Amino acid sequence: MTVRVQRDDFDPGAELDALLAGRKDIGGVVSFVGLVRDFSDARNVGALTLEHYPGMTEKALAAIEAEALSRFDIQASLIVHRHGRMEPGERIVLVITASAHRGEAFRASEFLIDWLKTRAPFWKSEDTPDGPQWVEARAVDDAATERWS
Amino acid sequence: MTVRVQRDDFDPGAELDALLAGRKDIGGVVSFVGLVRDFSDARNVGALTLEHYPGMTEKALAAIEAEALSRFDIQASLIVHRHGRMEPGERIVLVITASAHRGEAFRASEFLIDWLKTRAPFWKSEDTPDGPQWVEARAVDDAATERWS
Amino acid sequence: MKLLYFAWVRERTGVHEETWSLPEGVTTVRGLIGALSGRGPGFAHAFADLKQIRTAVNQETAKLDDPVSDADEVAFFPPMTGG
Amino acid sequence: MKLLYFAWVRERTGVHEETWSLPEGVTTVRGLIGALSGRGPGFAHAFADLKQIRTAVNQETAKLDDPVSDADEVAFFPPMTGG
Repeated sequence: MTVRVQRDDFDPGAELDALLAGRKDIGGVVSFVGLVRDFSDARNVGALTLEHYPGMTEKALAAIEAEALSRFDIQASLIVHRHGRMEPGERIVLVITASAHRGEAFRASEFLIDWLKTRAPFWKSEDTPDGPQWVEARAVDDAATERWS
Repeated sequence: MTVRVQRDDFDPGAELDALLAGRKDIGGVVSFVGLVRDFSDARNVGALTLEHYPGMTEKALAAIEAEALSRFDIQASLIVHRHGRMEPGERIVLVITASAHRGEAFRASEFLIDWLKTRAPFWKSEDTPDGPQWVEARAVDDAATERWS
Repeated sequence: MKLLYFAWVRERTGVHEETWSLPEGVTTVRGLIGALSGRGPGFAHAFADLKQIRTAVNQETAKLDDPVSDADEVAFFPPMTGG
Repeated sequence: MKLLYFAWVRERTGVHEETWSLPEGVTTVRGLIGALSGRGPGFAHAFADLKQIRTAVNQETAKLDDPVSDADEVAFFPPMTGG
């Protein structure tokens, strides 16, 4: 039940170990890592810059996590989201959900990442051959969020 | 696109790093880790012993992975399944699926773990206060596999 | 009040963060956006399409008809694209 | 043929792996199970409830009416409980 917003990279394996240390009640853990791709909407892109709203970001992530805890039977969770500039192949976001039952961990993980995409105050700018471009909100992401409401 | 069956523990973070090394085409990676719990069907249990069918196990896992590749748009995957004796809190199984699109990675991951539960030749025996007991196949796992067919 | 602008709203207004006095008679997010739009072409451009504008009042997502006061922190930004 | 038994099927038969000659006239998994059940009380107990028995022929999942030959590797085990 932790959220972090940071400029630095994170280590998914170390985060997983820390979350599970000493736990014997967890049957399944789902980890999602989002990464910078070198293409987007069929065009080549370079680095990504993530702007965010310090203060509100942490509140929004904590609210999203609390919502997941109320909807799903999960025993532990972690959200880490980076901001700043990231090259293709770099990690952007980590979501870990742990439950006695794997289905709940899967549901909670997908719920969290769907919500993060449309409800956390982050904005992506991509370096393209035509210069930096703000990433537009995608209808598919809105639809992914809507299916949980 | 790798499967491994082994007695030794595995390191989820190191496996994830190895799978993604040099890749810039992956947008989302879903990792599932299954662990030994200290309870099962509401009774306390101790260590778990996993028996398997050497030879067939590797074939079954490779077949399951090939099926996932044919059904889902995933660019990389890994299955590691342990056998032998494991204490509560120890890792049993790792499934990693990587895709340009997160939804496909989630679907493929859940498909693989659902199939593993009922289609890979492993049998669990739990240490209970009444001695070792073979774990019975669970209707909920059969149902989880059936929904993909 | 404290006003914040992010992403292309920030680029168009040319302002990231400022202190501003809520004009008399303005009581809602919608009214505030109207007042800001009159501050010049950059602001007018930023707020031209309300469908593309999201707002937070005191760091909580707000709607166009939600109330604002001179003690609030109000932020304007495009639809979020995190994760 | 090579026969393998796993989990409680192994415990009940008392055998993990053995070489056995397919009796004349037996051509299917079902027939093979019938022949094995006659080998003694352990085997009879192991195969008493066919609903709880799964079979693999040459390391591929097989059905009761699938064919078997004396050159096959056939394995018997309970429903799988991996993952």
